[in-house]
Amino acid sequence: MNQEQAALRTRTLLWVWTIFVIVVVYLPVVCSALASLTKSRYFLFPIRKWSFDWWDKTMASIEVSTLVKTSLMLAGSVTVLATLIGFFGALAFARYNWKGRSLFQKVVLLPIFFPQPVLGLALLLWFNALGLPLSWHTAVIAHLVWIAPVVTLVIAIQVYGFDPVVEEAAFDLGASRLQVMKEVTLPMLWPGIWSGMLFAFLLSWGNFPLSLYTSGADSTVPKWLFTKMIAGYTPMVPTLGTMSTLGAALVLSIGGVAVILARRRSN
Amino acid sequence: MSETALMGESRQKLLLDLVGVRKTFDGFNAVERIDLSVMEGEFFTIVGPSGSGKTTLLRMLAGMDQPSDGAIYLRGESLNDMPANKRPTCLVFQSLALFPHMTVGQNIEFALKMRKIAPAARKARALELMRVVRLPETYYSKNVMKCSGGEKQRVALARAFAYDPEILLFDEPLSALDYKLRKTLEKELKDLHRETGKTFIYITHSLEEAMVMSDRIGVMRDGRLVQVGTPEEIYTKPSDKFVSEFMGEVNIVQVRPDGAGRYRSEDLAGSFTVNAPPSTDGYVVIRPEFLRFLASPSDADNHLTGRVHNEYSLGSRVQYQVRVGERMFLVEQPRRQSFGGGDVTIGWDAADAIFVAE
Amino acid sequence: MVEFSRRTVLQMLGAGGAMAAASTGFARNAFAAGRDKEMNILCWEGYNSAQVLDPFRTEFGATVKAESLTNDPTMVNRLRAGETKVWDLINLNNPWARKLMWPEKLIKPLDQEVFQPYFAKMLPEFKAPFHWAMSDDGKDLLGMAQRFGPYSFVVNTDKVSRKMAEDEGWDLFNDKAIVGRYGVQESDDWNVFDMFLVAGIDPFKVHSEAEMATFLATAKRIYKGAKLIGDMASLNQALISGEIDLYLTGGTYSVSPARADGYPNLRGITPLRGPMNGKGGVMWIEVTSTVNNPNLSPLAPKFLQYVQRPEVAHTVAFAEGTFNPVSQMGNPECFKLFTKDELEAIQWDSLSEEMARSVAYDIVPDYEKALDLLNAAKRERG
Amino acid sequence: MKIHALQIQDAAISGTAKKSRGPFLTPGARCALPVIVLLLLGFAAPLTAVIAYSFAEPHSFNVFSSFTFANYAEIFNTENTVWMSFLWSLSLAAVTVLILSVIAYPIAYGMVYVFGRWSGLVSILFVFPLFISENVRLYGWVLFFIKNGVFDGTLNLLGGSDAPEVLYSPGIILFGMIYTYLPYMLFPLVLGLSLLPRDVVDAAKDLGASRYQVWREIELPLAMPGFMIGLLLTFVLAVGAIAESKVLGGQSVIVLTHDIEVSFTYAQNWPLGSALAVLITLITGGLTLFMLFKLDLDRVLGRK
Repeated sequence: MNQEQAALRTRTLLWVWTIFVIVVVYLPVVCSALASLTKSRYFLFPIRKWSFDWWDKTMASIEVSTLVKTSLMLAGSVTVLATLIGFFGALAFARYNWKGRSLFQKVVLLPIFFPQPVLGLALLLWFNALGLPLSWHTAVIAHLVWIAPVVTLVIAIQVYGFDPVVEEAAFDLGASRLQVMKEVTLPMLWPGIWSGMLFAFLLSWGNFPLSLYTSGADSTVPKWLFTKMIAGYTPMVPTLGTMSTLGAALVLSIGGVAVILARRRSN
Repeated sequence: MSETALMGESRQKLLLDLVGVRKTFDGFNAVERIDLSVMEGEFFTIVGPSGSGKTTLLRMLAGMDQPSDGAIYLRGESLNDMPANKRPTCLVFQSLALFPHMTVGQNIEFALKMRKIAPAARKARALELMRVVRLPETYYSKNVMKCSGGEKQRVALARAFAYDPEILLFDEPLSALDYKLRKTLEKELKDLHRETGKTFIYITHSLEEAMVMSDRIGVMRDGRLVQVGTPEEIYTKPSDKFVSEFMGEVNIVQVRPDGAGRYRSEDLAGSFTVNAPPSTDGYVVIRPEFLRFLASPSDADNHLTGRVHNEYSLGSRVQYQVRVGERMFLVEQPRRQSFGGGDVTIGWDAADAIFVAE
Repeated sequence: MVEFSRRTVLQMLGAGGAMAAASTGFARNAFAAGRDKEMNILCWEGYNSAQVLDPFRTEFGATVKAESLTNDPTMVNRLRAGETKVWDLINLNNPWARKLMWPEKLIKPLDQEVFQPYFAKMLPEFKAPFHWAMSDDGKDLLGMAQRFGPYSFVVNTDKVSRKMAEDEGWDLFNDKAIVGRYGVQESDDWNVFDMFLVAGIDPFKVHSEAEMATFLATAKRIYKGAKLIGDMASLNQALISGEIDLYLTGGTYSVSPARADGYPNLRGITPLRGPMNGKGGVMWIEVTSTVNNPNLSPLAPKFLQYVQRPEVAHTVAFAEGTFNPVSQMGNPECFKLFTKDELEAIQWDSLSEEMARSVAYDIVPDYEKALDLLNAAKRERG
Repeated sequence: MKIHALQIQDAAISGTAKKSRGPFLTPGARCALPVIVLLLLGFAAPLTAVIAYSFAEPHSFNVFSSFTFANYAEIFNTENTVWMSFLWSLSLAAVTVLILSVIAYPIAYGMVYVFGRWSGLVSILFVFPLFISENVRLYGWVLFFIKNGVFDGTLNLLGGSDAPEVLYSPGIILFGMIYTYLPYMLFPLVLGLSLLPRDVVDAAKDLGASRYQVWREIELPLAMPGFMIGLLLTFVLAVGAIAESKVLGGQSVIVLTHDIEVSFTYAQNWPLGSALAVLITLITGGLTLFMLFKLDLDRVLGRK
């Protein structure tokens, strides 16, 4: 039974380590939530006076609702566009064998492997050279540059598991190219597309370095958090941060359920 | 049951002894209380359909899975606590599990490298083994993933031999190959077994494969060993309906004693005689080659009347489907015969039929 | 997962199209149309707060966007880089308007008939001739003044007494005893002043090489001995937590929120004396100007009038992040809105004497070189 | 051979469906077009703009209208200490990558081999922080580690002892980077390890390899493509890190991105900042291209 014990020990160690790291990962998120529940502006622990004041204030603020609206519009637009672009990108990445494919695969990945503050600055300079006024519209483009490749990759992984022969069979059975896409290709790739959308939305929602340089006067939630954090800090910062985290968690769980359902249906 | 099989070969030395070996996965018994002994130098094959637990049994022998219960002894010493990398066993995987990032030579030398044997000695041994498994020397530095199916098979074999195990374990290594190559390799394996004198434990779902190569065969079903014996014994004396069915296409008739030493079937007219039957319900099993067309009903101990439904050429023989009432019987003949549209009589002798219990 | 109106989708598709069409000037027109319900402010923290903007939004039915940056050079540079098309109002320390943005045509003058009268109601220091709100030739009114304050350094008076701090002034930072006990605000234009001041040199003049060398040596020493370089919020948090006892570059603007939160022991200090014609403190006066936007929002001047209202001025003074005196406190109607605690938070008791001990924020003639040295000094921390 | 067959099949589909259009672009190229246009306009062009700016007169906005090497001369000037920032950024990134691989490897191993049906949940727990703004999480650490913060406060409550001082040091910057980039190392590693057939590991063990030998000879080389992606991704992102130094580290060391930022802000010198950005791009871009061209992406992502 020695071996069994050794295996058990390894399993236990792996679990302990993983759970430890997960706890560490969420520790600051919890600290942030604590800071939103204190009455005073500066944080001392243990908290002397607990209060929901900052939550009330944050909820009531037009400022914050504007931020949330801007962030939602930004993330929503990025989701739609990135999924559209990424879907076709994924087909080019994994489905078709074409002359430039190998090069394409590498080029698509480049923006992911690129320091985001530098990318944000580069886009700022470029928009500036074009004389394009900065707003959340320009931030959409900036986010797309980074997120569309991520979505391409996410969907591509699904496309790899997809046998193109099925398309051929549908074609052979008299479906038009559009029908093949609608009846065969799309339904089979749904789980990947959903995951891609989820990633697009959440990554855009949480992005800071790209928004910082490219959204101009339109502040997003992360950008506002940053500016308030360095000057004008109030516990509204951790409050909105915690709200944003909870919102992302909600989207993730709803989206996650959708992905699971889509996967179940496609099986 | 293995006790009886052992008697005739008592001169051979006992190598491996399994006592009450059981394996449970999440409450499901993959292998149930197996007792089995394997002799030194034996080619022992475990046959069974997929899901019968044979791979699990093999992995326990290799040390990759631990028995939930029971013990495995090698020459009387328990192997239970010995990890795979210390056991004198070596498994040839169904997937072959070749190391894709290594050359043929590196694959073969792997075990030697693990023992920190000097490169020159390793290479010499690898080349020697490549000769044994009939791989050209030029393959030494070839990328293993660029080899054909049969070549990969030989690399996997050589790699296992290099470990110099006492027992070689094979997990359906030939199942992915085409028929002709499989046949060739079956014979080569048998030759290698004789040349090396090592103990082979081989699992397969193909009885044909088992028959060709094995000294003894164990048949597994639902985690149990249902019969252990020589190919001849398994073939001629299957212990139950499952074993007989597993042996290939056979005619099976469910029967019950009629009290007068003969047996009667519900859905067939007439009664049958069987040699040495117990007085219980059971099945009469008749191989297609033992069934024949009769000129008159008295030409055989038992007979039935039906119509020829279909005929197939098997190359060396011809197989006929004969419909008797609602049932279909298979008859094999060395030569083609032509029948009119009318009734035919088929029959068999009592000595050619086997009676098995449920 | 997100509700989309058709318009939103069209807008965002427009963004893609706009990019391609940008060079043809299409975008400029597209974005220029109909700005009477929107306004963008580039400002220091305060004007971007919900308390100030939300009532304005409600009253004027306007979409107001505000971005706060914590230093003047960046904001000026954003306009220089071409963002005059984006912003309607810019809020900076006064010399930038007069000395840089006006000559570079980045801002527009205000209608003097409308805005002059407001100055009459301000605190005495802000009454005519208010040269810091005017162009150098005295002809154009470049912006409106509101917030101001002394800005030198902040101490925890439980650890370093106010008297000692004011008395020793910048020399405090030459004392080895405080190594590892102080922070430096990440506010490099102000830090340039402060390093000069610690070195005993007047920052607002052209410097000799020897003075620059002293400056560098001082900067290196100050940075090396600093516990942290950080933003206002981090420094206040560190001060309250006890990580540090004092920090460089700070004053009412930075410390008032902490004072208001129940830490009156933290205090902005203005040295009694120093190398600037005997004065030791630096103070700032913000001026908010209308940007030379080709399509300036008509709301911009309205906002400038809006913040002059006594109750709004009070809100500006006590916007959520930083609390400051405002020039409108000269108007009794405005002043009466300030509670005792609020006056305490902005150190009203010593405000006028501190202002009297300070010179105004100005542009350092050899700022670029000094900044390079400052950054070099910072790098040697690690 | 397989590729050939697929091409024929594609040609067949497009040929019949779009006969009138002619073979202007293959279906693959057509699908790639939106991404390519996006990357040309949103990635290649901005990079060109940065390069152009890096050759503009210092402190000016005369992009495309002036050309000078002054910015690069400034950076390579022997008196300029910006090399220290390069050194800090690169070495912090290198150490981050090393430590991360040690932290993430066991987790990735567990997710692939041990956690079974729980590994889905585990991966969601590790993905999720990516969607929370980095600033918020890092500030959370300040609240944890600061004097009278969560850690110190808890220790005081429990036993009266003070927590060690860790904030505002290079060590905490490293910690912050490790913290932030963990998922970027973890998931490529999971991808890499799942490329590795279970049988092959068993075979190696069976052939007498010890646990360490299995790891060195089999696991590591076979998981290498994923490992490489993880190393590259975390390194490149860590080189561009700035928030860790600012929020947690009290700028106890100055990282390269900070210098770039100062050029764009306090220094009002976009051309110099651009030149620094070009140099950082050369380093990370060169590394990325080199690695990407060594990898067989079809194998890594498609698990073929």
